[in-house]
Amino acid sequence: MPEEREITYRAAIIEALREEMRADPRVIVLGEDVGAAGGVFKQTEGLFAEFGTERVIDTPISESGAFGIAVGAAMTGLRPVFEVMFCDFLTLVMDQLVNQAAKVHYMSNGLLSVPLVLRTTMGTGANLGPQHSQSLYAWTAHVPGLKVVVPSTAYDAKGLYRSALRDDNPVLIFEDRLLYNTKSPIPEEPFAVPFGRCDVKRAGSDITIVAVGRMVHAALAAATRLAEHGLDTEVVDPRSLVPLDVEGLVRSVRKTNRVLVVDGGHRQYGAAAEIAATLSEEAFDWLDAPVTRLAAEDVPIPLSRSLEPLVQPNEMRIAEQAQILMGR
Amino acid sequence: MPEEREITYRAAIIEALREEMRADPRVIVLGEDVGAAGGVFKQTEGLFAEFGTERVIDTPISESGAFGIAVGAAMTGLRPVFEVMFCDFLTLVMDQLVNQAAKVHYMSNGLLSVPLVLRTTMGTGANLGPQHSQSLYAWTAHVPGLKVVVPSTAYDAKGLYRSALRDDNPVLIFEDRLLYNTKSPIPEEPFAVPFGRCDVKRAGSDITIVAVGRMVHAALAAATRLAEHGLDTEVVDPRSLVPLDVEGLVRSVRKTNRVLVVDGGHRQYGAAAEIAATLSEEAFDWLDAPVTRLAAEDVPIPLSRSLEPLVQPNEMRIAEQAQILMGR
Amino acid sequence: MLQTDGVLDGRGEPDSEPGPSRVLDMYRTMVLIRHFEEGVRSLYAAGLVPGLVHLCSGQEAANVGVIAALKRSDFIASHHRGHGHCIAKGTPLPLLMAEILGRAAGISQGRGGTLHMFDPAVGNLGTNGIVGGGIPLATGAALTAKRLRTGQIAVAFFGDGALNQGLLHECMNMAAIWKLPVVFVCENNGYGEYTAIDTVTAGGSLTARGEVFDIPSHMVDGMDVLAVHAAAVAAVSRARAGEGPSFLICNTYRFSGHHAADKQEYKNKEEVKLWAGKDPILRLAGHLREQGIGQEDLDRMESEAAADVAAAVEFGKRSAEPEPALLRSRVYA
Amino acid sequence: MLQTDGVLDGRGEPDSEPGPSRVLDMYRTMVLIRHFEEGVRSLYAAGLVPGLVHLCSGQEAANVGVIAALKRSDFIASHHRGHGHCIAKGTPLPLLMAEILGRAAGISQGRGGTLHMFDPAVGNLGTNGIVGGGIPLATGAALTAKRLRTGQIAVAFFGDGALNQGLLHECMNMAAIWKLPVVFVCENNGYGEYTAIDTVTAGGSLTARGEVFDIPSHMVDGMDVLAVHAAAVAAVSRARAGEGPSFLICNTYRFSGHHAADKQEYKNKEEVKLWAGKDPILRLAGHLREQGIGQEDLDRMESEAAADVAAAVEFGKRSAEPEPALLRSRVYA
Ligand SMILES: Cc1ncc(C[n+]2csc(CCOP(=O)(O)OP(=O)(O)O)c2C)c(N)n1
Ligand SMILES: Cc1ncc(C[n+]2csc(CCOP(=O)(O)OP(=O)(O)O)c2C)c(N)n1
Ligand SMILES: [Mg+2]
Ligand SMILES: [Mg+2]
Repeated sequence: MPEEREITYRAAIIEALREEMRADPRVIVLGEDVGAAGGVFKQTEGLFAEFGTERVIDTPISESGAFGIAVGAAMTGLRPVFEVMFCDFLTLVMDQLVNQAAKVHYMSNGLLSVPLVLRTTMGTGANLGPQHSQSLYAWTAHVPGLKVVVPSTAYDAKGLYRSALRDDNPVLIFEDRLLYNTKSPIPEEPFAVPFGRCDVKRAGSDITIVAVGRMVHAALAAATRLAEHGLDTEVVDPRSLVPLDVEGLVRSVRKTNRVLVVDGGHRQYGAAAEIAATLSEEAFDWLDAPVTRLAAEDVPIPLSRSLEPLVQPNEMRIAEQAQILMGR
Repeated sequence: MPEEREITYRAAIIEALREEMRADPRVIVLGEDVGAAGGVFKQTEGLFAEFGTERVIDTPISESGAFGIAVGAAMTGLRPVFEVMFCDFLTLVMDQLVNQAAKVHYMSNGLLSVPLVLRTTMGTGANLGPQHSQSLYAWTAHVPGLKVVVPSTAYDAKGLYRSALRDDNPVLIFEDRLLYNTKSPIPEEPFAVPFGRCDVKRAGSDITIVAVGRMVHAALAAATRLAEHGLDTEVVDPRSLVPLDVEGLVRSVRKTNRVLVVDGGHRQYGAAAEIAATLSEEAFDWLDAPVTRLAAEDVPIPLSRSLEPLVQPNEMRIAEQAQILMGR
Repeated sequence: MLQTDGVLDGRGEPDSEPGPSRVLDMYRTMVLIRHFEEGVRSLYAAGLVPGLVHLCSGQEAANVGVIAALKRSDFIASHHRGHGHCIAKGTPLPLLMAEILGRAAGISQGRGGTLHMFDPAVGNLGTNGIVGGGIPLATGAALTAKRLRTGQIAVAFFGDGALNQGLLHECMNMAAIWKLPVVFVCENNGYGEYTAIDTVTAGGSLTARGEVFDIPSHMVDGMDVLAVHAAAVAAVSRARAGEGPSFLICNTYRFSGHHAADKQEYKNKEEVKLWAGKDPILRLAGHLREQGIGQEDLDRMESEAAADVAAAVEFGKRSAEPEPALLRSRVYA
Repeated sequence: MLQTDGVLDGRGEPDSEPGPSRVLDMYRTMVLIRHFEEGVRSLYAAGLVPGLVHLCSGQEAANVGVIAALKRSDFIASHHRGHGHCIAKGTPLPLLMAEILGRAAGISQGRGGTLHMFDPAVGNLGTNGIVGGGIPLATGAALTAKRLRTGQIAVAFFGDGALNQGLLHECMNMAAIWKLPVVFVCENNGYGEYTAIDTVTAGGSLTARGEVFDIPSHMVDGMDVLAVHAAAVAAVSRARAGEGPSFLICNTYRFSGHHAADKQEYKNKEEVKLWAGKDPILRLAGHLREQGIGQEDLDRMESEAAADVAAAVEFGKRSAEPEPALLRSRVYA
């Protein structure tokens, strides 16, 4: 096997953006400090130097208006990539996102479309407190007309970005900040990861863990731990929540007959509920135990170093929960 | 039995507001055209005449700011009732709702609280089109710190309002516009309906339909229809989504062993998913068939008279679905 | 719809003194809009219009004076009281009427109705159900035009109610710093629903709301289509020249209620009478007569408009309801 | 924290010429804030501060000049660079320092940290992680004060970055139409994160952003605490008298970076030097010496501040991490 280069999740995304910006002059990037500063998490670094102020645009702190402008630009011929620094601030763009972007194609009977990528960051782990640590993808996944993508690896991020940048719909990409420095082998050649295809990150036969975003890594670590106890865990990553690869998930459940859904968003009325409800319904006859959810605690996310790690699922709690589930 | 007066859902709410405004000078009402105009659905009629501009405040069309002001007022001693004319416009108050109101009590370690009612309207049925017909309670139910209430009858509305007005947390009340003219018998004396207690709207033994808001009435109609086919349907109304009366719902399922969840919000990542996932997990051993969801179609809601009625569940589709479920 | 094509008017130059053909064209279009709204009103009264409908009668000068300064390829974003914009920009009447009736032959096949009529073929980014919602769309269209150097410009129409949406201020600020070719047009009819503008709107000067961003801002008599047009031509030519945004406030009046069923009891009778006397169509008719246009010409335009609207009404009424299959199509591109 | 209580200053009258005791009090408080921020900086460097922290060194005159015009019972809503406000308003240093360290003894028991420090006992509605987020909270507090006739007033602090949030415009408009007792205070330090204000902010006059709502608006030298204070006293007395809102822009500078780890490479060296020369503490010290205050008095205040901060640091470091049970408590009241 030829040696493959490894690059970070951050670099993979920048690479995908760069390739597409070179290929298509309609692609522009907008956001706060995405330009000369290269993004507050360095997630647009280098783009400004190559593409300049015309295509890498620093906006004022005016999320509603700036995102609305991106929607208007998308309706008229550009393909904007708009960055919302923290997904906690999606609150500020919901109207333009939900009442305009998501519905324009439908309302206009297909005369218009909104080819736009909204990228944003999420997750705990840096002690940023209640207004900077949420993982709010469930909201956007509730809105017909939007696509919702949650890449868990650098490889997926690169490929999903390519799909997103070539999609004619508004696509949301949720990036866990703790993943930016994680690496995976990535081919030199551009490639796409299609939406709506889950990925078996680890094959196994005893139990299925469906995990989203960074939770995939916690699940993989838990799987290793569980293997020591003789448990063969399958870890499946939906990669896109909308569209959701129900068939792919059911396939795994038919094999293992047990499912744990692990989600970094809040549990109540969250994304895990959709996955759990769907599998409970679609795989009813194959289930040996109830589909169980492990998600973020239903509390505002505290800053303190001792409290914050209790909020999202981790390796330990996943392994524990899987064992309980095996015992049923 | 003494004859009880019947009043409408709209009148019941106004009565609850009036009683509480008389009892507590801290209660104020804010919104667009809630004053002299009496609300665009006449849902605040009479309050302005009795309580005047000081307590019934017409705001500019500035939802974000006006709602944020209500939050600040709630933090400092008032008990605002803020109206968002259509829940489609919740998009505009999400930041103040989610990042401030929902979290202030927690973030301040209990030093502050936000005793506030956000009332809003929802639902299809009046051909108001994609931006005026949504039922977006699932979003708010995903946010720890908020309570979410969906009254289905005039009686419940009156009693739930009383609880909401005396609650020290931000409480969202979703009112289906088609319910405003529906009546129920209502005692003269004030009464409260507590949150977190579901209500069995019709007792039955063959199947449980959990229905939310106006869907309760469609479910009751479906139950009558099903009775003709010899099916004894139980209809349970959660009344509040947060807190959710899981125990009460499970009780019903233990009896019937089959559940259909009927929800007027979109299906994907919606409120029905939480209820279905919870019951699938908590009542696993009592289920003879998969918990099934019937919710609004995952499309923007079209205006046309022939299309709009296809979006939300109705009596027919509920009855059909229940029969399919009985056949499993 | 307008037949002359905006600032070019055959001479390739912006001109605030429109030639006689354009003035007549504006008159014709205003009359068409008025008749159209009356057509909608009677359909509404007959129970044929699904939902609510907001008529723009009285505001025709603001609609047409601005749009007559545009090319067909220029963008507009309209609002909930937007039939006039759609007509002036050039969407065929039957497609609009059928859409308002929620029928399959409508421009959006009945998905959207009055609040959601889009026509990219003539640069129309839609009427809109969200107060202020179209403002960033037009601003974004201006960004596209500037970025892709298409020479197009964009107009954001909105009511006085939208003046208090923070979104407007955000968009004005960005349009100013990025020098976007966009014109912000406020159709100030004195009310937002049942609330008079001055009870909810601070500050003695509404033009100040644009000037604060160093955006040239003008208030014009919105019942005088020539005044509106002159101001619009100046703003459009500024935008076209790459000099950035402008702000225009057209003072006008809503002859109908907030929506077609509104009885308008909150309005003062004197006020209603005063504004009825300023009818922009009568005013322009007077001007045209002074210019030597014969009454028979005006009457002919009137009856042509009536006939066009009658045909559109007929078309709409005859159009089928959309097929159920439409429900699930075009959710995604 | 300030020891004299705002406008009363013992005489029950607003006064823009503060007596000597209040000037000394302001000096002491500014020095305290500077030391506090240095304390935080060293804790951050030592890896003890969870998350990010935004220091307000350089902005003390704006913090203190305004808050010295308030009563303890008056409200403030602060922002992400808000330690100075919390200190001036009167929350004990140890509670703040422990909170910044995310410890159980913090004012919020470590739930919120630097961005979420509330203290209703002194009218503080919190620092805030959302740019502009505190503005409606203060405006709402002013509504409460007016409605319940408590005589309180409220101050909304925000940075220049928040000038472009539509929320500000909405709140200013409502404060103006409802004549709310609120003062909008912009601490203009020239940057929002790594972006200079003029690249994102249109219009030659920032005070115009208040004037547009007929709100009296003033720009003051935010490095001169006496100038800030005079303007604040006038604004507060206006609010207290029921005359409505005011807007104050304090031009100041962020001596530190956006957050404690920011290397500030985007800043021009000349500019940094220029502003360093305007240090508000040195400036007031000079004034005090001119007024005959001895250097030994100033030195004493300095060392007292250092000692207070050292004690707060010690307290914070010694405080335990919050118990896990805290996680699930107080989600609901
Ligand atoms: C964001 C939002 N808030 C409220 C409404 C309800 N609403 C529809 S039209 C309207 C009044 C708009 O007034 P104005 O902008 O002056 O336009 P006009 O109706 O006078 O033409 C309101 C409040 C809405 N559609 N969108
Ligand atoms: C709504 C929102 N958008 C973006 C951010 C990220 N952010 C935090 S501070 C900041 C800059 C704020 O600048 P300014 O208001 O001038 O305050 P300063 O930091 O200069 O004191 C930004 C963009 C945020 N916290 N909230
Ligand atoms: Mg109006
Ligand atoms: Mg700043």
